[in-house]
Amino acid sequence: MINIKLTDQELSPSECEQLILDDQAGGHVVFIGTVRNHTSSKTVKYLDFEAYGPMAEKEMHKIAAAAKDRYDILHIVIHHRTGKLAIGEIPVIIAVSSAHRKAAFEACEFCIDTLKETVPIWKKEYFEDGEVWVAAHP
Amino acid sequence: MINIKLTDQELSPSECEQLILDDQAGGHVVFIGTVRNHTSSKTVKYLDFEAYGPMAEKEMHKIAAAAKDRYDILHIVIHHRTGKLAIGEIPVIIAVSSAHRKAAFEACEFCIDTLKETVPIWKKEYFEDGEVWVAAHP
Amino acid sequence: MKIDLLAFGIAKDILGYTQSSYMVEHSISIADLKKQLSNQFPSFEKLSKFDIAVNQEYQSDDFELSENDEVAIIPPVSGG
Amino acid sequence: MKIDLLAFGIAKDILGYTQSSYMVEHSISIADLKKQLSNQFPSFEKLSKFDIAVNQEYQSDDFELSENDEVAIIPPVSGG
Repeated sequence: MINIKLTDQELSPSECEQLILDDQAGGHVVFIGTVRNHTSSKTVKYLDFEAYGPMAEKEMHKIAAAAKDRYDILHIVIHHRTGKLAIGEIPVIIAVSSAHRKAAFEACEFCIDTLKETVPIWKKEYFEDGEVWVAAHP
Repeated sequence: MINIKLTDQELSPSECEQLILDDQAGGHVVFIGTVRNHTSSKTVKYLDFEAYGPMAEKEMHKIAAAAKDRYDILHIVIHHRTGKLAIGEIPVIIAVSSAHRKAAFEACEFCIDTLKETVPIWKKEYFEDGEVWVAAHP
Repeated sequence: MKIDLLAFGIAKDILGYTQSSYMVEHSISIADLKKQLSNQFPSFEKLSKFDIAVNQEYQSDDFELSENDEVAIIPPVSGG
Repeated sequence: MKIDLLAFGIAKDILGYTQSSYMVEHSISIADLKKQLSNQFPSFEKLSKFDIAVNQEYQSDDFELSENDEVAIIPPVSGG
């Protein structure tokens, strides 16, 4: 099962964990990304995530499908949030279940690594003294 | 922070996730083990986990300390349950937070791999027609 | 011919809009569109890179655009 | 001398008890204790392996036991 969600509502780790449950699964690996309070030495006040919605959902689906092709996994959930997020809030959750745990670890890491390279979502960091689109400039 | 628990009560992924939260963390990786409904071709009815309690807690603590030495992580939680567990129930949760996600993935996998090798806990599988101590015989 | 140009992240700030009709020559390649945009808006050259998606799929430099394509400027992504 | 012998998992089934006083010669090594147990209970030889923990720490074959040590028989673990 593949479950993809792009939403401006709060993400729920419990919801993602429920979605991947399977009596045949022995391993469940969950990655929860949270907003850190600093980038290099600057203090971050909050972040704003913008997405090219329809394409972002397609790319998230492609990543999940690629993971199911490459690894022996049962279910995979990729949820990403958009909009303004405070420190500690969750922009992304990836949850994977498999019969044997190694595949779930590998697939989960593959998904978050690939998501950060290909999914058209952009994050702007707001500091006390300004703001910046992350990764835009060399 | 290291948090170790060996208990005969239900384990809670949410509790473990709360324990590793940190404003400096960007990556949280959670491994949730569940009881599978089959081993090779046999149908499992339920499992019973027995632990050498004081030593199991010491070994779990050693694993967490070794993970903190080897990987750049912030917090680590290892909870293990004992007693009778039904299919789908959770015998083990490992949760790790880190500033950068790769360390959390590596540490989490290191912990579950090592736990299965060194922590004195034993599982008996109950089938329709008998029972067996897992891994006892070649 | 007319394409539907979308801009996100810093590209939206550079262009000053999110979505607009944009006139290009017939069957223009993505390489040429990128050149045209960089000439018109030199800020694009200061980015780490930028990609182009056509009808919500990444396309490479030799891909040729068609009338009414949905063409999105994709600056370096930073989701997750 | 007397040691406190603990048995878990299948070792408990083989010995028929979880905890008992057990007499061994003075300063016996773990290697010799394992031999003695295997002679007395041949089922131990059928296991994949078994380790010995002394006072809740794994110890190797050349470790020598002392009076009143807590000595646990650790058959192949299968937690997680």
